[in-house]
Amino acid sequence: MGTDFLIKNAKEIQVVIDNNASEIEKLDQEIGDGDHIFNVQRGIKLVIESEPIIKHLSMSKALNQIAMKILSGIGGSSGALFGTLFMTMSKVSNIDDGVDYKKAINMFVDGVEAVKQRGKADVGEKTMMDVLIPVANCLKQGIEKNKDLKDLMREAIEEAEKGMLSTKDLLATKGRASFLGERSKGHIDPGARSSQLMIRSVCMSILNT
Amino acid sequence: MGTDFLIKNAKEIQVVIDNNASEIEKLDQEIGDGDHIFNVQRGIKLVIESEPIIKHLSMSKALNQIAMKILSGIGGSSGALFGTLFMTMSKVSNIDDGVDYKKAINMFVDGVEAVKQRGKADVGEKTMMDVLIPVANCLKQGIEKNKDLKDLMREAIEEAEKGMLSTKDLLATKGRASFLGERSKGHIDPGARSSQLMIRSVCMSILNT
Amino acid sequence: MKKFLNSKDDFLKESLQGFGAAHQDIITCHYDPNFITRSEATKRGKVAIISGGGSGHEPMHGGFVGYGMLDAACPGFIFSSPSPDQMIAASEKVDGSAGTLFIVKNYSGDIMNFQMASEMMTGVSETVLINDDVAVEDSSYTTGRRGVAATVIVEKIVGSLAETGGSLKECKILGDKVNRNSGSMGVAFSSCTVPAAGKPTFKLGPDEMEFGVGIHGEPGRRRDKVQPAQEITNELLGVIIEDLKLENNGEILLFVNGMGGTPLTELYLLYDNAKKTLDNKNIKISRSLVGNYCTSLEMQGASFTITKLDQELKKHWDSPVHTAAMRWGL
Amino acid sequence: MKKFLNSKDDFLKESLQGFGAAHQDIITCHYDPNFITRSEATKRGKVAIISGGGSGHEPMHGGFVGYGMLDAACPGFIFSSPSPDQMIAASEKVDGSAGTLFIVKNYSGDIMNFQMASEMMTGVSETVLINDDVAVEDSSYTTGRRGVAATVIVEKIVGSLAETGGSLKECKILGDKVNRNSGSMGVAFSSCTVPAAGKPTFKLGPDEMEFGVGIHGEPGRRRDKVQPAQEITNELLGVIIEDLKLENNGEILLFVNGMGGTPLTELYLLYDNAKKTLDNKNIKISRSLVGNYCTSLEMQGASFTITKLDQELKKHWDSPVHTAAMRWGL
Ligand SMILES: Nc1ncnc2c1ncn2[C@@H]1O[C@H](COP(=O)(O)OP(=O)(O)O)[C@@H](O)[C@H]1O
Ligand SMILES: Nc1ncnc2c1ncn2[C@@H]1O[C@H](COP(=O)(O)OP(=O)(O)O)[C@@H](O)[C@H]1O
Ligand SMILES: [Mg+2]
Ligand SMILES: [Mg+2]
Ligand SMILES: [Mg+2]
Ligand SMILES: [Mg+2]
Repeated sequence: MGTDFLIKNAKEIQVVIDNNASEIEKLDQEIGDGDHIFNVQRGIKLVIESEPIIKHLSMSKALNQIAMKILSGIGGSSGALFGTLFMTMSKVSNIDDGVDYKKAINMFVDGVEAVKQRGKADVGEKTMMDVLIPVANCLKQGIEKNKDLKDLMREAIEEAEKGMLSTKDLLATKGRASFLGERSKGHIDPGARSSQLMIRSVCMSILNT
Repeated sequence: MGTDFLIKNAKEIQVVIDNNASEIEKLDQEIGDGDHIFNVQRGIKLVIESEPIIKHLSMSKALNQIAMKILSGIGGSSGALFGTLFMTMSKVSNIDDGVDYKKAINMFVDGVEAVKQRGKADVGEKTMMDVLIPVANCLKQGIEKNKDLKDLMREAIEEAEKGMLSTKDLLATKGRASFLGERSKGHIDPGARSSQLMIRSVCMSILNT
Repeated sequence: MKKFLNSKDDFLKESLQGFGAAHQDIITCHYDPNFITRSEATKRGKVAIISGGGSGHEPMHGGFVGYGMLDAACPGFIFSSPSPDQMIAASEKVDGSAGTLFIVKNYSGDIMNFQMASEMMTGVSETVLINDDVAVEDSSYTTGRRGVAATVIVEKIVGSLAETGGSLKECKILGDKVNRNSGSMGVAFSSCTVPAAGKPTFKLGPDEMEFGVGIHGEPGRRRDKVQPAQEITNELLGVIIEDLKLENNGEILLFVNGMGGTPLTELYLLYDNAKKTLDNKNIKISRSLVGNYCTSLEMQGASFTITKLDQELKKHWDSPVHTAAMRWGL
Repeated sequence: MKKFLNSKDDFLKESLQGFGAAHQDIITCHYDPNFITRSEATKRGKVAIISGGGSGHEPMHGGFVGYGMLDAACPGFIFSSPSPDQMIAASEKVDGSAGTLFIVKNYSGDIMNFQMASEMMTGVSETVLINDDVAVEDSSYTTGRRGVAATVIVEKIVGSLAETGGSLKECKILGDKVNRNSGSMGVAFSSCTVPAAGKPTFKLGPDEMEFGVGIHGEPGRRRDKVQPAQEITNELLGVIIEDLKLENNGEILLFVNGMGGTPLTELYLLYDNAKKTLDNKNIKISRSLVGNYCTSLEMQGASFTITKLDQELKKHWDSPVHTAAMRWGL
C-alpha cells in the first residue's frame, strides 16, 4: 500500500462527499453552524491538489503532509480531529518499510484513539466518535481474529452506518450541537455522517480491488 | 370666523387625511422618502391636542400657535411650508378684529405667496405649489369679481383637484422627487395630494354651513 | 418589521436617552425640542458648529458631537428634517459669541427648516450646504444633488478649524471647500424600514441592487443585477473620479461607508477593491475611513466618498477628535 | 445572497487586504497562514496576547489588534476556528520572550486547534477560555457555555495588563477573572448568510425571534414572537443578573452589542431600556460600551454583556487603547 492508495482514496472520497454535500450541509445547519461540508470539501481539495508533492514522499511524510493540509484547510473541529487522525497515523513506527492492511488497520486504530483524546468525546455523545470508535473496535477485533479482509470491510461499512444512524436520537454533549441541549435530538450528526461516508468509500475501494 | 373654525377644520382634515393615509404614504414612497403621511398626521394631531390652549387665544395668536405646532410637529419640507403658510396668515394685519371669508381668502393668498418664496418653487415643478398657487389665484379672482362664496368654494375644489392631478405627468424639479429626474414622472406628488385633500375639506365644510 | 422598540412614538426619545446615558462624559441630550450638545459649555470666542438632519443615519450627527467636531446636533424624526425650534434652542445653548455655522445637507426640507431657524434666531449664522452625491445629475434649475456621506468629512474638518480658533467666515469657506472637493456615490442591496411606516421603503428583487441610491432609500440612477464587488467599485469610483476631475498623483481621502446592514468584512473588501482601482489610476490614498458612519437604518449597501486633499485639509483631518463615534489623538 | 464580493474563495483574503491597507499605521496582515499583528514589533519582556476564531464577527478580533489590546489575531474561515499553523506563525512573529496568552472562545473547534498550536509551538503559552453565554445551561458533562461578546472585554482588560508589564501568569489570572465576572445573552431577529453557503443559516418567521441565539446563528433557548424591547431587555438581563448573582449597589460595565445588522439607534434604545431595568435593581452602570463589536455577519439582533467591576478592572478598562475598532486616550 503506497501513497497512490492515499491519493486514489482522496479522489473517491471527494466524489462521495460532493454527492452528499447538500445533506451534510443541512445537518450542520440544523445542529451546528453550517460550515462542516465546506470545511471538509476545502480540506479534501487541498489534499488532492498536493498530489504532485505527496506522490514522491515516503508514507510517513505523505501522511504528515495530508495531516497539515487537513488541519489548515479544514479548520474548525473537524480539521483538528481529522488532522489528529492523520498526524497520529504518520507517526506509527516503521510505516515507511511498507504498509499492509493489517498495519493500516493498526494505524487507523491508533489514530482514532488520538482523536478520542483530542476531542474528549466517547461513544454516545453524538459526534463523529459514534462512527470512528465502533469502526476502530470492529477492525481491531477483526485482525485479532484473522477475519477475511473483504468480510471485515463489509462489517466496517455496517458498523459505520449503524454508528452514524445512532447519533440521530442521541443528546449532544460535545461539540457545537451540545449548546442545543434537548433540541439536538432528532438530527444526525454532520461529522458522523461525513466520517461514515469516508469510511464506506475507503472500504468499498478495498472491496473492489 | 373664530378659533373654533380652525379647530373644527383641523378635526375634519384629520379624518380626511387618515382615510387617505395609505395612498399618500405610497406616493411619498414612490418619489420621496415615505414620511409625508406620518409628518402630516403628527402635525395635525399636535394642532388638535392644543385645542384647550388655542380656543382661548386671539386669531393671530391661535394661527401662530398652529404654525409653531406644524413647524415642530411635521418637520421636513412640508413642515416648513405649511408652517410658513400659517405663520404668514397669523401676521396679516387686523385679523384680531374679526375675520370674514374675504379676509380669510386674502390671508390664504398672502400665505401661499410666502410659501412660494420659502420653497422657491412655482407651478409646474411637481410640488404642492401646483395645488396651492392655482387655488390661491382662483380665490383671489373670485373675491375681486365678487363671486358667490359657495360657487367659489366649488371652483377651488375643482382647481385643487386639477392641480393635484397635473403633477402626475410633470418632471419634478424641486423637492426630494427631483433627484429622480425622468423617473419622477407618472406619479402624483404626495404634498400636492395632501394639500388638495385639506383644501377640499375646508371648502366642503364651508359649503355645508 | 422587526425592530428593538416599545412604541413607534417613543422610539426616538428612548434611543436619544440611551445615547445620552451611554456617553454622558462627552454629550448631553436635551428634549422638547430635541438636540444634543457637548457636555462642556462652548469656549467664549469659539464658532459653534451645528449640524442636523433626519434621524436614521446614526452615528451621524449625534455621534459627532464633541471636542474637535460638532458643538450640537439636531435630530429630526426618522428621515425628516429637524424643525427650526430645535436649531434655535441648540444655537442659544452652544453660542460662544462668535456665531453659528450650520452644516446642512441639500434637501428642500433641511434647507427650509435651517433657513427659518437662521431668520428666527437672534445670533449671526452661516450655512455650509453639502451636496456630494454624484449619482444625481446637477442642474441649476433643480434642487441639485443630495448631501450624503461627505457630511462626515466636512464636520470633522470644519470642527477642527473652529476648535483651533477659525472665524465664522473661515469656517464657512473651509466647509464649502471640503464639499466642493468631495464626491460620493452608493449602492443598496436592500431597502430599509422606517419604524413609523412599518414596511420597507422600496423593494428589490433577490438579485437586484439600486445603483446610486440615496441615504433615505431614494431610488438611484438605475436598478441592476448585483455585480461583482470590483465592478461595482469601478463604476462608482469612475463617476466620482470624473466628477472631481481627479488627476494622476492626486492625494485623496477614501471613505468607504456602510449603510448600516453590511458587515465590516465587506466594507474592507470594498476598500481593497477601491485601492486596486485607484492604484491603477495613480491616485494616492493618503487618508482612510472605513465603517458605518452615515447610515440608512438597517439598509444593506455601501457608498464611496472621495475628498481631494491638500495640506490644510490633512492637518484638520488628523487633529484630535473626541466624539462618541469618531475618536483619535485624545 | 447579496454580498460585496468577487468570489467566495477570495472573500476573506480581499477583506483582509483591505483591512491591512486601511489601517497600516496600526496593523499588518500576513497571509498563508493568515494572521494580523501590530505594525510595531513586540517590546522585549511583554507578554504576547493572541486571540483568534472564525471570521464573520468583525471587528472582533482583527479590529482589536494594537496598543493596549491584542498583539495578534488569527482569523479562521467564516465561522470556522483558525488552524494551528496560524497560531504558531503568529506567536513566533509577536513573541516578546515573556510567553503567549491565547484568548479562546469555548467551542470544541477553537479549543482543539489552539491546543494543538500550544503543543506544536516552541514558546510557552497559557490560555484563557471564554464562556460567558448564559443562554446555554452549563454542565461539567458537556462542552459548556459558548464564548461570545465578553471576549471583547477580556481582550481590552488583559491587553492593558500585558501592556503595563503583567506576567503571563498574571495575565492568565486576570483574564479568567474577567470571564468569571461576565455574562452575556442575545436575541436574533434574522439569520445571517455564510458566503460559502449562499443561503441563510436558519429561518425565522416575519414575527419571530431566536432567544439566546449564538454568534454563529446557533439556535438559542427558544423561538418566540418578537416582544417589545423593554421585555426582551428584562428577560435577557434577568438571566445574566441571576447568573452573576449581581447585588444591590454593585458596579458593572454594561455592553450592548449589535450582531451586525441592527442600527445604532436601536442599540441605544436597548441601552436606555437596560438602564431602566438596572436602575430598578440598584445596579450601577459605571462603564459602558455600545456598538457592533462581536457580530454575526449581517445578522439583525443584539446581546447584552455585563461585567462586574472592581478597581483593578476599571483601571484596565480605562487605560489607553489604539486599535482599528476601539480607541481612546491616544
Ligand atoms: N469534541 C469533539 N469530539 C469529537 N467530535 C467532535 C467534537 N466536537 C465536534 N465534533 C465533530 O465535529 C463536527 C463538526 O465539525 P465542523 O462543522 O467542521 O466544525 P465546527 O463545529 O467547529 O463548526 C460535529 O458534527 C462532530 O461530529
Ligand atoms: N421646494 C419646495 N416647494 C414646494 N413644495 C415642496 C418643496 N419641496 C418639497 N415640497 C413638497 O413637500 C412634499 C414632501 O413633504 P415631506 O415628505 O413631508 O418632506 P420631505 O420631502 O422632507 O420628506 C412634496 O411632495 C412636495 O409637495
Ligand atoms: Mg460546523
Ligand atoms: Mg417625504
Ligand atoms: Mg423626509
Ligand atoms: Mg464552524
